[in-house]
Amino acid sequence: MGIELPLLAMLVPATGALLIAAFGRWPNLRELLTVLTSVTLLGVVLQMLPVVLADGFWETTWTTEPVVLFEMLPGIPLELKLEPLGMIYALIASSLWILNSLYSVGYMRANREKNQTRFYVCFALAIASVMGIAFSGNILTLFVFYEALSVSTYPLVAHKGTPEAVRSARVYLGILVGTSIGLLLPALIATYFFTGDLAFAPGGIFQEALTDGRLTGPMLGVLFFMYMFGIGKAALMPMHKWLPAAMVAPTPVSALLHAVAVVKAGVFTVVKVCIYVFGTTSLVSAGQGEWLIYVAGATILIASCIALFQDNLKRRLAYSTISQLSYITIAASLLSPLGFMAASIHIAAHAFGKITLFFAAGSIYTAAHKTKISELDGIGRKMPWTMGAFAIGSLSMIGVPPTAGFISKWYLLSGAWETGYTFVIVVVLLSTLLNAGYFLPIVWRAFFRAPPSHDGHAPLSPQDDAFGDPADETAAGKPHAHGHDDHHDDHGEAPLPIVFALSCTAAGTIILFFFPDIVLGLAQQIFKGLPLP
Amino acid sequence: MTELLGIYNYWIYIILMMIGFYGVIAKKNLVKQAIALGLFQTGIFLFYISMAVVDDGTAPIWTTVGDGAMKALGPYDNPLPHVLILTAIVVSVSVLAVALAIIINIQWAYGTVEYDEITELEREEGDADA
Amino acid sequence: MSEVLLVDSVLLFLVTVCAVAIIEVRSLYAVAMLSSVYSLLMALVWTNMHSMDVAFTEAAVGGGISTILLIGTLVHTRRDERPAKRRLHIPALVVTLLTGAALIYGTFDMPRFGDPNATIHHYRVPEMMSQTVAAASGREGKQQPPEGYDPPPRMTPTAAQWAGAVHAIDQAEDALEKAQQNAPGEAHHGGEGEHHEGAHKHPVDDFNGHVPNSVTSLLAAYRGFDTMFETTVIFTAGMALIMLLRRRREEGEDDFSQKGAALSGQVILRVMTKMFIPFILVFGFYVITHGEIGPGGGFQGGVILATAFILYALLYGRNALYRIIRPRTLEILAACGVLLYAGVGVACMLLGGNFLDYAALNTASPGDGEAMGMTLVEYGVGITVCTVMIIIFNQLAEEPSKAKAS
Amino acid sequence: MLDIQANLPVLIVLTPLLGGIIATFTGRGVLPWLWSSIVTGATFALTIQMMMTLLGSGEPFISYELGNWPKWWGIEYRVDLLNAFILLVVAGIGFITTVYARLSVQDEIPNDRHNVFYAVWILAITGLLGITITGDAFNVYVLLEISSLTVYALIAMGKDRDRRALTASLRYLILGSVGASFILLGIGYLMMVTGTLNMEDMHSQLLRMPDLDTNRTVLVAFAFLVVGLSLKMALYPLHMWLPKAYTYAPSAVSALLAATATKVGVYMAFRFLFGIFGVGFSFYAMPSHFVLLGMASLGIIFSSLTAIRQTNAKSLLAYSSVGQIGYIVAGFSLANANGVAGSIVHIFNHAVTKGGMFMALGAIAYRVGGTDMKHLRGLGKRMPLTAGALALGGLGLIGFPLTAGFISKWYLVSGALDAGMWQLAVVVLIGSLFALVYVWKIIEALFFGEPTGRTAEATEAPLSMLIPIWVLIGLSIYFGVDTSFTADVATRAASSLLGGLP
Repeated sequence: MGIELPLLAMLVPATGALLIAAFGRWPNLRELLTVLTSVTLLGVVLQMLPVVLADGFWETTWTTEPVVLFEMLPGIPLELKLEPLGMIYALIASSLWILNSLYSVGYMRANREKNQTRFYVCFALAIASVMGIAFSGNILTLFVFYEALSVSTYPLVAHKGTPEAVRSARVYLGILVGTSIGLLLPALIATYFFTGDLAFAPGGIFQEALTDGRLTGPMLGVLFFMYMFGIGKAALMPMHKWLPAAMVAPTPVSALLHAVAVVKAGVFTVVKVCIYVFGTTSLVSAGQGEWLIYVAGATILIASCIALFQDNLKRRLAYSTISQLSYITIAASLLSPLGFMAASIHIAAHAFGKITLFFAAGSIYTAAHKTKISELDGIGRKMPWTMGAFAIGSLSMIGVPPTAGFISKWYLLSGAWETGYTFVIVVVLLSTLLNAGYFLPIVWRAFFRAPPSHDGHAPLSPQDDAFGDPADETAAGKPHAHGHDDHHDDHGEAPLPIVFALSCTAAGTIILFFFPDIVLGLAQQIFKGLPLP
Repeated sequence: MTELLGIYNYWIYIILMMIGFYGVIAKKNLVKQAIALGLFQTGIFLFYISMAVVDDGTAPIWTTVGDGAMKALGPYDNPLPHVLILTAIVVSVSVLAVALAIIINIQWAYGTVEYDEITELEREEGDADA
Repeated sequence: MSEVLLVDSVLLFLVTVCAVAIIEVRSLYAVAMLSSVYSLLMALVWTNMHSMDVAFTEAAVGGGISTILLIGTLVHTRRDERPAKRRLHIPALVVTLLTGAALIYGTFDMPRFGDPNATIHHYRVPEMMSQTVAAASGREGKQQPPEGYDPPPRMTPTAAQWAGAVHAIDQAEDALEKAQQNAPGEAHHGGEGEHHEGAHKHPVDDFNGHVPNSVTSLLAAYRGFDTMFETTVIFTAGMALIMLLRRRREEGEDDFSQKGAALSGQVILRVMTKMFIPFILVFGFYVITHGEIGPGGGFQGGVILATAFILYALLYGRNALYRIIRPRTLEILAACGVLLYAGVGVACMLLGGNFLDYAALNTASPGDGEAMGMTLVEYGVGITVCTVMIIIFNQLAEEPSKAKAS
Repeated sequence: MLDIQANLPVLIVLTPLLGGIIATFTGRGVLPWLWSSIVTGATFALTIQMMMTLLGSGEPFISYELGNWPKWWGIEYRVDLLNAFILLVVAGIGFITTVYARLSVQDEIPNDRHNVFYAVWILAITGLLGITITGDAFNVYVLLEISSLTVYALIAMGKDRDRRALTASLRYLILGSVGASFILLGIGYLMMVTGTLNMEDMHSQLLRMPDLDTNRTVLVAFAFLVVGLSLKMALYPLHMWLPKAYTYAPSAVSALLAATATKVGVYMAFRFLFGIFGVGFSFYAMPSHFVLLGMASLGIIFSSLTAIRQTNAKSLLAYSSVGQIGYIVAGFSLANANGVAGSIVHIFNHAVTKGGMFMALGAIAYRVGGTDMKHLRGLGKRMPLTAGALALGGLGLIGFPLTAGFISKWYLVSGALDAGMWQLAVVVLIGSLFALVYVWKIIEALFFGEPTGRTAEATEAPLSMLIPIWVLIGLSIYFGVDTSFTADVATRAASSLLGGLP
């Protein structure tokens, strides 16, 4: 029973997409459907949680038959499989999707975006492919949904349809698909060519080929290289350009997709490939793959430095994302159990933190129509909730307790210590400073700088009715009364759904610090699966 | 020497073919091209027929001898290539007919059958499109 | 060296000169005439190489039809070619020379001209020729010669040798018959079926199905299927011309809107032609029917018939022709020719044979079946060729539609 | 009574032949179209039956002797897995395009000659089927000429919409006839050295030749056949005829051509290179291995680059077709199981995808009056289904996973790796990247452009067009997901072609 659930997890958003498309003519119904779908999805995913967390998962569930969708190529089916790492990813994506749908409702309406139906449909499709990625049972399946994700998010990036939106969407798709077809696909085919197998296996699938000499160490290194750069979504430099480009998209897209779904799909794939395709042993024994640590490290530092000089808020967030992603990559490339744990935890931690930040950015844009950091002086007084959440998010990015970011950094450092890569430690410390360097000033500006003189009176703040009854308000999806206001300097908080969503994620960041059990549990589950050295 | 004499016939077919081929490539007048194409094909026919020839052979037509049975009196040329070429000739004339039909249409549409002038007109048209 | 070669060399020299002229002369009318001359020379070449049917066809097609086609075209287009910038087109020359060189290179391993030992003269064809049509379809039907059945000698035996060969074949046939009784033939669709066993049995010396003109027997029987498609090609060409050239006619508009013929003034011509046409027609039918005994056949005959009509049209105008045969009738006839051909084949299938298995037409005496089938298909070819030639002629004489006149 | 099962092979060709001829009697109005649909439908059914019979019989091939003459005296029809498959594709596409054709033909062809048009149309399909099914070298030539003649005429019928159709058609006629003559010449040389016209017989005769690899006649025959075939299948750089022909032909004709004509050319290459000369000679004794691979690779790269520069969607697709032919040729020139299987699969996949896309363009032309980028702009909103079909087909061209194109790419690349030619793998992937670029030109125009002119008030294409379009596009998706049929047939056909060679 627990085995058909992955399929269900894919079908729910897919059917959701169909329904949304069908009822696109009635906005309220459409957005109600979106929210309902997301909730259902979370329900399904939670169903799977115990199965994965159960002891002896590897002996029982893992070894039992996966869900084979089709015999796509002779001998290589399209198959789904439950697996802890994927579980983390799915859990985050599905839970954040709920908040994000609420947020989207507020945002899209407040900003009077066009083609909203297309937006929601593609969004649901994207989530469906995310589920496919999370539960893919072999690399081919993963690749298939990876591509599906690129395509289904393309319309979201190009959503505005303005020339520069289309242009950056072109960059987005060009890099993502280019890398995946140009590097990832051949890597896949080569893998199949050498091993005759594409199924994920804890500890990797290359040992045999290595032992009987079909595959030599250097070749393995080349393969590893192709995989790592082929996974463009991991935004490993120099394959990172698409992420800033994608920032033209409406904020909900940037928030869920380019802080959580898409980029996490990238690093998720990286980690998954490291653990289940290359495994700890083969790469280490082949002495390959160490370079990745340095590339990732470089990416962290360079991206952070670039972020320092970005004035556009979303761009700065984008570059911070790039550096944060490389945390995960670097953790995975330690090829040590602790490293893997750090990676999987950081996937979660960063997700919550970064989505909060993006929500905040979007909320600022909605309420104040400001995109530049230099314009944010004193905005914290008008939008205390937003900027408060923003502060929490930044702390998590920097890795200050009590935020989730701290845990992952902790594991990462200990993993680095264990494996003795001082380089990693140095990088982490440096980048922490940098993070602080490009996030704190924003918070400081927002709260302690005086707002531009010409807007006088106190902001009308929506707290009073913020707790009226968010559920039906947002579910019914009516734009909030105080929601939008065309005078830019005379504005209050963003519409309620937005505020609600970002408050929740901010809260999540902190909750995740105090109760990291689930994520840790899943991470340890991965740990259990690995063959003992 | 006899060696060469033995195959020179083939060379003549090659020469004919090549004359036609040259015409097809070099001539800018469409009607000329069509005719040259015909030459080109006749060359091939000549080759086929040449391969059918047998020393001292006669036409592959048998005569009725006394008891009403058909007998070939003495050697005769190989009829198979003849048959093939009959078909091929028919095909070539059909091609010629269609070619000429298209050429006439071109004349009606462009007012000329000179390749250069047509390309000139088409270039202008292309510029008009862009 | 055979005398073929000597005459050949002279003719081919002329042909080559003619070809060069065709390429170089700029007056297209002259070119049309030259190409007609070229074809006639070619016809001589074919005759000299003993391929009467090809010669006949070449004369009819090259000398007749193509010339009419060309002139019909020149009526529409400019009369002479525009002078080229360069006398010689270098790239074309290079390509041509290379291709030619390649071809010549290829000739070096060919059997010499007229070599009786060439593979083609003793591999399959002699076997085929040593068959009588009836025998082949009837009892040789579906088996390949068993092991140790050496094909009869190549095609230059003295009469005595030949008789011996035939005798050998008869023995082989008997051997085959036994083999057939013992071992059933390998799996074939259509090939199987009782009707071949016994149904076509007839005395070995029953040669009545055989046609003396082995070209025709190949054309209409062994490779009858090719010939059917050859007819289809002609038909296709006709349809293509109708499609491309027919003036747009609205519903009900008749075809009698053509100018009178150019030659209508020529009294002598008219009288003479009036006298000739019947003879031409008779000759045409003769050629079609006689194709099995001597050179000729459906195609040549059809062309000859067509020339009669075309001549008539030239002299009395197409309206006069249309009064005899309406264009629609022509189209239908053209289709019917091919249908007749294919129909014979289908009839054979309906009677339980393979497609175009004439022997099935008359199981009592397969030979007669053969004869009948071949005559019928020859007529099919004749009808289609004749009508399509007329169609082509008519279509080339069309004026541009008013719609496209702009 | 007529024994259909026994005469199946010949009926496959006979049905459209007779149907085509009878189509001339059908007069005006809807009748010609109706009749043609029935005829092509029947043909399709027969090919399905043929495939069934073959798979059922378990024999390597089914042979049919026309006129019941022994096959090396008369003409043989010979159906093995490969050409049964190609027959299925050709007849199927023929049927679907015919069903689709009605409106666009009404739109583009003067109504007083619809009967003739459909007659010629069906005869074209007949020719293609005949080439595919026959086992006799000369019969190939005759049917090749039938299909070519008809196609020249059909292309020229684009004249009323754009006079450049005429020059395109004439150029194709000249080049095509030269190619056909080369083929005729090659067949002649072969006949001279083998003394027979039956392909199988030729093969055995050639194998009996002691000096096969050095015999200059055979060598030249091979060279000329390869050149002629390359012309017919528009292998770069002998593709000059194709783009204009596809661009200016009537929409339905472009769809039919793009889906079938070149494919049959490729099939002929299979027959001649593998069937007559044999793998050993064609790919090991001869350098064709590298020549063809080189040409194919150049074709993939350059034609894709040219496609990117096109402003007319039809000619863009036409150039992409040249590139796709490159893939197919590259596949079989690898002469290993995966490569050949890949090229067979790609014949099918590309036929389906391109057919669907050209039909979609036809529908657009029907509604908007043109297929220039400016016509396509913003159609995503006006004609969502058509545009969607076009987009999905485009993904197929790129070789996106879950589309049929991906499967072929997979096989091709694995074939290249098997042969140790990673360069080819690179070329294939670069090709897909270029495909990404030119397909995205279309997609951006469709979905993110602002409609202008007739596009602005265009409405969704009529159902009679949408259904055939989506049938093909649906197939291209379906066979990208579940490849059991195509892949199985292709691999088996490949192994039989290679005659047990690795």
